[in-house]
Amino acid sequence: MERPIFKPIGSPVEELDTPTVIVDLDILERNISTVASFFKDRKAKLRPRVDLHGCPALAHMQLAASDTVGGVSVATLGQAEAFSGSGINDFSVRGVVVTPQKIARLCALARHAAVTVAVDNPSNVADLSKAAAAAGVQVKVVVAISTKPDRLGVEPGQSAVDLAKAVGDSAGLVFDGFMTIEEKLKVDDVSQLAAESRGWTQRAIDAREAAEAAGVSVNTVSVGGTYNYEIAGATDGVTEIPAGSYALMDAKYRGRRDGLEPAAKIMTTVTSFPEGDKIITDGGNKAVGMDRGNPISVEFPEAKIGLSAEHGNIGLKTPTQKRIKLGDKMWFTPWDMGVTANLYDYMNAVRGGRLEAVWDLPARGRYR
Amino acid sequence: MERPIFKPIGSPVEELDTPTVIVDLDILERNISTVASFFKDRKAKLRPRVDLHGCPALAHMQLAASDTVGGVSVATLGQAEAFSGSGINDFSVRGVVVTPQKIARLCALARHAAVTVAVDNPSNVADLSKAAAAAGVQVKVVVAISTKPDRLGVEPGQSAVDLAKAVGDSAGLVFDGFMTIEEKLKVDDVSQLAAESRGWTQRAIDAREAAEAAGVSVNTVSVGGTYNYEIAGATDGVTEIPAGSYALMDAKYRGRRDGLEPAAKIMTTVTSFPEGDKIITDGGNKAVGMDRGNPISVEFPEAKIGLSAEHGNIGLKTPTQKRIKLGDKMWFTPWDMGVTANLYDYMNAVRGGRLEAVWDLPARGRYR
Amino acid sequence: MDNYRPAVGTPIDQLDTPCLLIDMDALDNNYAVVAETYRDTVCKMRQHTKNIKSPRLANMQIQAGGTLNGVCTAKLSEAEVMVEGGIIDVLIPNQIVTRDKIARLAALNRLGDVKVTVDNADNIETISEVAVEQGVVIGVLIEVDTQMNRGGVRSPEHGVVLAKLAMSLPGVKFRGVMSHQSADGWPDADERMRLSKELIGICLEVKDAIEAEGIPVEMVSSGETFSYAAAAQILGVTEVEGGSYALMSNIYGYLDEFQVSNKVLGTIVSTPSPNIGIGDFGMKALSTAAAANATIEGISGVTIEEVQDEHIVLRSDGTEPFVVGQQFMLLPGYQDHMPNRWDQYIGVRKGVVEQVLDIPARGCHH
Amino acid sequence: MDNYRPAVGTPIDQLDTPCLLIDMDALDNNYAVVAETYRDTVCKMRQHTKNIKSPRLANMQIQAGGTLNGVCTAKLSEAEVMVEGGIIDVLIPNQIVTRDKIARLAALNRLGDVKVTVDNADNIETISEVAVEQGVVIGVLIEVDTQMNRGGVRSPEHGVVLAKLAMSLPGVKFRGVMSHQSADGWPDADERMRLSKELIGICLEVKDAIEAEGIPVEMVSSGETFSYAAAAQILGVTEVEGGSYALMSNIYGYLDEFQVSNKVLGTIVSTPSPNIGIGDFGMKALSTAAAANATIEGISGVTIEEVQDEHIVLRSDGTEPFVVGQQFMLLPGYQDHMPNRWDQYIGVRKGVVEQVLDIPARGCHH
Repeated sequence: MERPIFKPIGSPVEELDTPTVIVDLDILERNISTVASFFKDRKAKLRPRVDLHGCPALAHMQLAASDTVGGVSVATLGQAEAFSGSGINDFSVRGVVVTPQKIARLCALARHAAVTVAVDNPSNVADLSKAAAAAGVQVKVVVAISTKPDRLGVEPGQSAVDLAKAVGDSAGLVFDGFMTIEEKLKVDDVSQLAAESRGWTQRAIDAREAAEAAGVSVNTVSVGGTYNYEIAGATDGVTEIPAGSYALMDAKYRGRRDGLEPAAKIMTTVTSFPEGDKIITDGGNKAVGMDRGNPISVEFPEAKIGLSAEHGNIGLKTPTQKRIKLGDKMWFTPWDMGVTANLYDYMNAVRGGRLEAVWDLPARGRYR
Repeated sequence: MERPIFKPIGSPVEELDTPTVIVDLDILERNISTVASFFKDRKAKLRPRVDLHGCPALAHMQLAASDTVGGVSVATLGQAEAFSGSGINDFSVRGVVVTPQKIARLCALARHAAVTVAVDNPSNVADLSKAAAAAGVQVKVVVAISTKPDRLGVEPGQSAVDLAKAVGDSAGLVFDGFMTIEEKLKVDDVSQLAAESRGWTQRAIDAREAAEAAGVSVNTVSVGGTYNYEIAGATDGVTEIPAGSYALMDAKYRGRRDGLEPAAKIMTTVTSFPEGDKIITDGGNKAVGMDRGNPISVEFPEAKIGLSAEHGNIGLKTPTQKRIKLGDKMWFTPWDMGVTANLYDYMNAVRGGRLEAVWDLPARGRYR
Repeated sequence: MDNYRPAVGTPIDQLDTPCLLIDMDALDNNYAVVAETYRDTVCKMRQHTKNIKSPRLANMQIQAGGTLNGVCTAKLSEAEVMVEGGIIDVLIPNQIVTRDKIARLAALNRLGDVKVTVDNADNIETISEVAVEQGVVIGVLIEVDTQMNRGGVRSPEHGVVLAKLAMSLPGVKFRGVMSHQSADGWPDADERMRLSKELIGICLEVKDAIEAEGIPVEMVSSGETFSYAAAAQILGVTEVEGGSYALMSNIYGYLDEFQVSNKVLGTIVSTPSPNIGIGDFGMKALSTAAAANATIEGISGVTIEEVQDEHIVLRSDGTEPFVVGQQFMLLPGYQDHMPNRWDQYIGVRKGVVEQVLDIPARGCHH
Repeated sequence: MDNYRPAVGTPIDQLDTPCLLIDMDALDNNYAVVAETYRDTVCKMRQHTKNIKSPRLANMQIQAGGTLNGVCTAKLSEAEVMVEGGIIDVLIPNQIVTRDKIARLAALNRLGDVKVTVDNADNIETISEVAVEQGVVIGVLIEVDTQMNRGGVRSPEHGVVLAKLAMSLPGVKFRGVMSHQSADGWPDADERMRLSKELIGICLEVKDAIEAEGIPVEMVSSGETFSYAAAAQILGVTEVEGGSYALMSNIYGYLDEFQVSNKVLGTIVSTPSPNIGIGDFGMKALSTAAAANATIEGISGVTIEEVQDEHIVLRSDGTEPFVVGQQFMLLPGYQDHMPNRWDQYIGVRKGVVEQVLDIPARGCHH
């Protein structure tokens, strides 16, 4: 567990123990409102993807903004269980659930919440049905449509229709529609990524049309994310967008998504200043995260950032003229906040430079 | 932290590691429904008192039952903070908040949730007003009416009216009404206790009438609990009942409250059986709790229960004819489950003898 | 749980209350008394961690001296916390009976020497089976009932039967005998000695009977805080399981060489009349046992009128009128339950925070 | 956080995946290698706990031998966890600069000997001030940059200035010098020795310069897992800060006396084509560094095709077709990040759970 020095509510942010996550509430609220206003009066609705932060307080803020489906999207059953303990009661699991242990957990959760799970395999459908029927619960099932060959899901053609029918014929299961399980691509150009993703959306739409042509009615088509929510959300036949990054935002989207800017940053402390062009901080890879790309320094956005496990290294092109003292704070915007949030047990919610709330992240580390 | 041996969802309850809290979901749901049905279509509404369990999953079940005020009652700000992280957004704090540290926390919480706090002192009103106005938040304030002399609160006469007016005239504060902060009395006879409590209710009603006579409008009168909810809830002028014990129930109310029975029990294991009239278990005072009275043995309801810190001792009147083996399970109904829940980090929710969910208790130990 | 970690150096009057304090000077005193008492004795202290639930506090006594570098714990999960806390020699003076738990006990014996007490032949056999399966040897002591009327053999004969059984089985190693008794409430040291001798004598009879069969008895673990001085002088006792002396309780005040070091810091939040002050914590933070015989420090002339669930009602004799916002400290009647209800100790010395100590074995019921 | 504590004795194939395993036999082997290597050397191992974040694992090496009975930690809060874990001799080879944190470091020095490295005069002065305020003495070592380009003095002259300053101030005690360098990626032991000598030589130059001023240098803390054998043979080095060797990583596979003991157990949840298997964990549970150079055990002929956030895509060469529900294990390319992302290790031996080990220093960023 994190063991920070406690600072009272109302403390100036610079007095907080570092390294730590700081969430600017004003920016967060603007981000949430930007996305909420897009979905206003649309057919497609938002389903906040909350595994990107693991924080029930934040999930409830996202759900309270209008025009969501009323539930959240998670990556694992363990995350759903954690959020279920915090009053969220509608989950869509972006994955398949195949082992007996997990199927038992899924059915137990289905007593307390609406649960949707994906399938891509007929024998899994049989296993789910048997367990759900025995438990006396109903599980909503979507057929996963792969984004390309050799990825999770099935092709949108006959096999998708067959699976849909198999679900529909199974006791304890309710066929709900189709879902793509999209991996974020390393494409810096959001518009290029959006263009590429139209293909994924189209596969889900194709599946919908094939199913409907076969007389199977389709309630849900879930595709896309923060990177393309306006496109996917405006596409006929799409019903929900599992977007999550929009709330805390990532450096990777910085300046590339209108009305959204980074609300979460990591505050670190200068621990060594051995040379004029090199600032060492207490926030290394384990605290700032760089699985998907390097963070951006707020004070020195052009600097080369090196993160060893426990140290941050801000490499300046030329020695700085600023007076740098040990103890000064240096801020970083993580490249991918979803990766970084998973390193912490809590986040500091700050407004106007003062601590306003401390939010626990009970879904952190719930990989099971 | 508790360090139990993990058992999968679906496990038979007898296989769970002991000592541990077992909540029978069928009974819990009946209890919640019993109380909800009383409040249906009444003017007075339920405000579930959730400090008696510290469990957001359970709090959300209580709120989802119809006819509550939409918020919960807590004893401390720390409990409100914990539940706030789990999507509860309306709190009534059954106490006064006087120190600068706590007033800062109160105002920060008021940005994220509706918060009601009690006052019994004009200078506290001034402190709260100053802080709320500076923070730009609104705090709802009730005047605490004491249940008898020398207890928290003021007399229902002129001093209550003066305090109500002072609140009404204070920036940042909204006068909301009156509250009694009732201590559970050690009265085994519920009807006698109910009779005594009519006096307390009357004091709050008196305060309401005095305030209204002075032209101050009163929104809330909050009195009573599980022991008298039907009486208090049917009394003219009462608007909310902060009842909580009804959900998990206590041995002290066993058979004394229609439609309510103990949903939470402690399961322990026989560790020694040295004599035929004495069974030793692994659940002592630290695990079963006896601050307000002795627990009842489920298997041997007439037995004399002795709890040292770490051992339970079931003293039979005569040697039992049952075959008792080491490892057998012995169940206890705590006298006061509110005390016992505070000893645990989680509860096992069970249905039909099988584990269905594990609920975290994040508000446990939040005395601050 | 709470996670309150005020910065080192914070003055007490700036703490957000209530908090569970440790007066570090008083704790140092208590630890020094034990170190001194057992400096030259054969018998040593085996501190009971049920009262502290913190390996850091246990390690402090080991460093101060007087111990056999080991502890005893009430529960198996508490023993795990202590082994993780670097303490290898652990005795669980309690019965571990389910196969699940015995398997966990066996695993723990790969990292330390974690002994357990037994009073039942079936239990010894199960321990033996599981230990053999796991390839470890688990030390067992025969528990003897001398007064408490809970676990323990009731006769030397039964003790001999169990010791022989333990000697005959693989995977278990017979280590000795153990008893717990309560000689508290006896301010007179001579009377405590007499009572301790009488009760511990019952345990020593079992020892003698086992030795008469030619079985060596390495450990005799008897004696507690109230008999800590007496037990050390009873020939044959090898170790004393003292727990209360570290943080102390008012009810053991007759042991005036020890000081109460565990206190609850509170704030007066209401003064409905000049001589009544209402404090910001109650029974949930204390326990009935802590509340009974509790006293108040920090405001003069104050007694406890009532302990409610979440508040405490104090009465002043008028010496020092109550003021809303002022702090006070409660000294518990009986301290043992408090570390099972709190998540941190705030260690203070000379009025400021010296260290924040987690209570990792809080809730270790298993 | 997760709280998964399967019963001791549970077969691996009944575990709910993914889980972070420790192969206890492999761990025992790694600890025995270190115990043997340093059995008769002056230089001893000071295990780095950043790779394990568990005092239980650190205490196991101390019991196995080869160490100076102490550890080093990356962060102050990690040091607290180790002191609470019974380990008194701790070095923090990192800079602690804020007054809040220095006060906490000072408090920790009441319970242990917790040293810190410095590279800046202002920092030494602040440590001195706070230590004097608190009445403790804090050991300091001069950090020397030999290769890493982060903290550390850049010249013997600067080292001498700081050592003299530390000698002149109350509340601090100059203890020695420390450096970290990276000689990994050199499978050739001779080349590792050459490079280690060259880089650690930079640190020894600072030592020599300080000693030339008549200041004794007690500690020279240099060397890591990849130089553990070399550093022990470099005259003047008193201790080695090895971390990776305990749980090991594929990229250090050239140190073939050590075995990879830290593995992620997963399950195949989908087989979109016969030679593709999709596993139930991804980058969040691993880190880029763990994923790079990772290998798969448990299913033959398998390579890693892609590591997504929550899934891993495996490709089979056809030797053993994938089956939905089958388990596999991932051996990390670089292990260090994983204990910072998981809450428990599941210790397994011969296919069954032997113990569940908490990771209490997970998230100890402070």
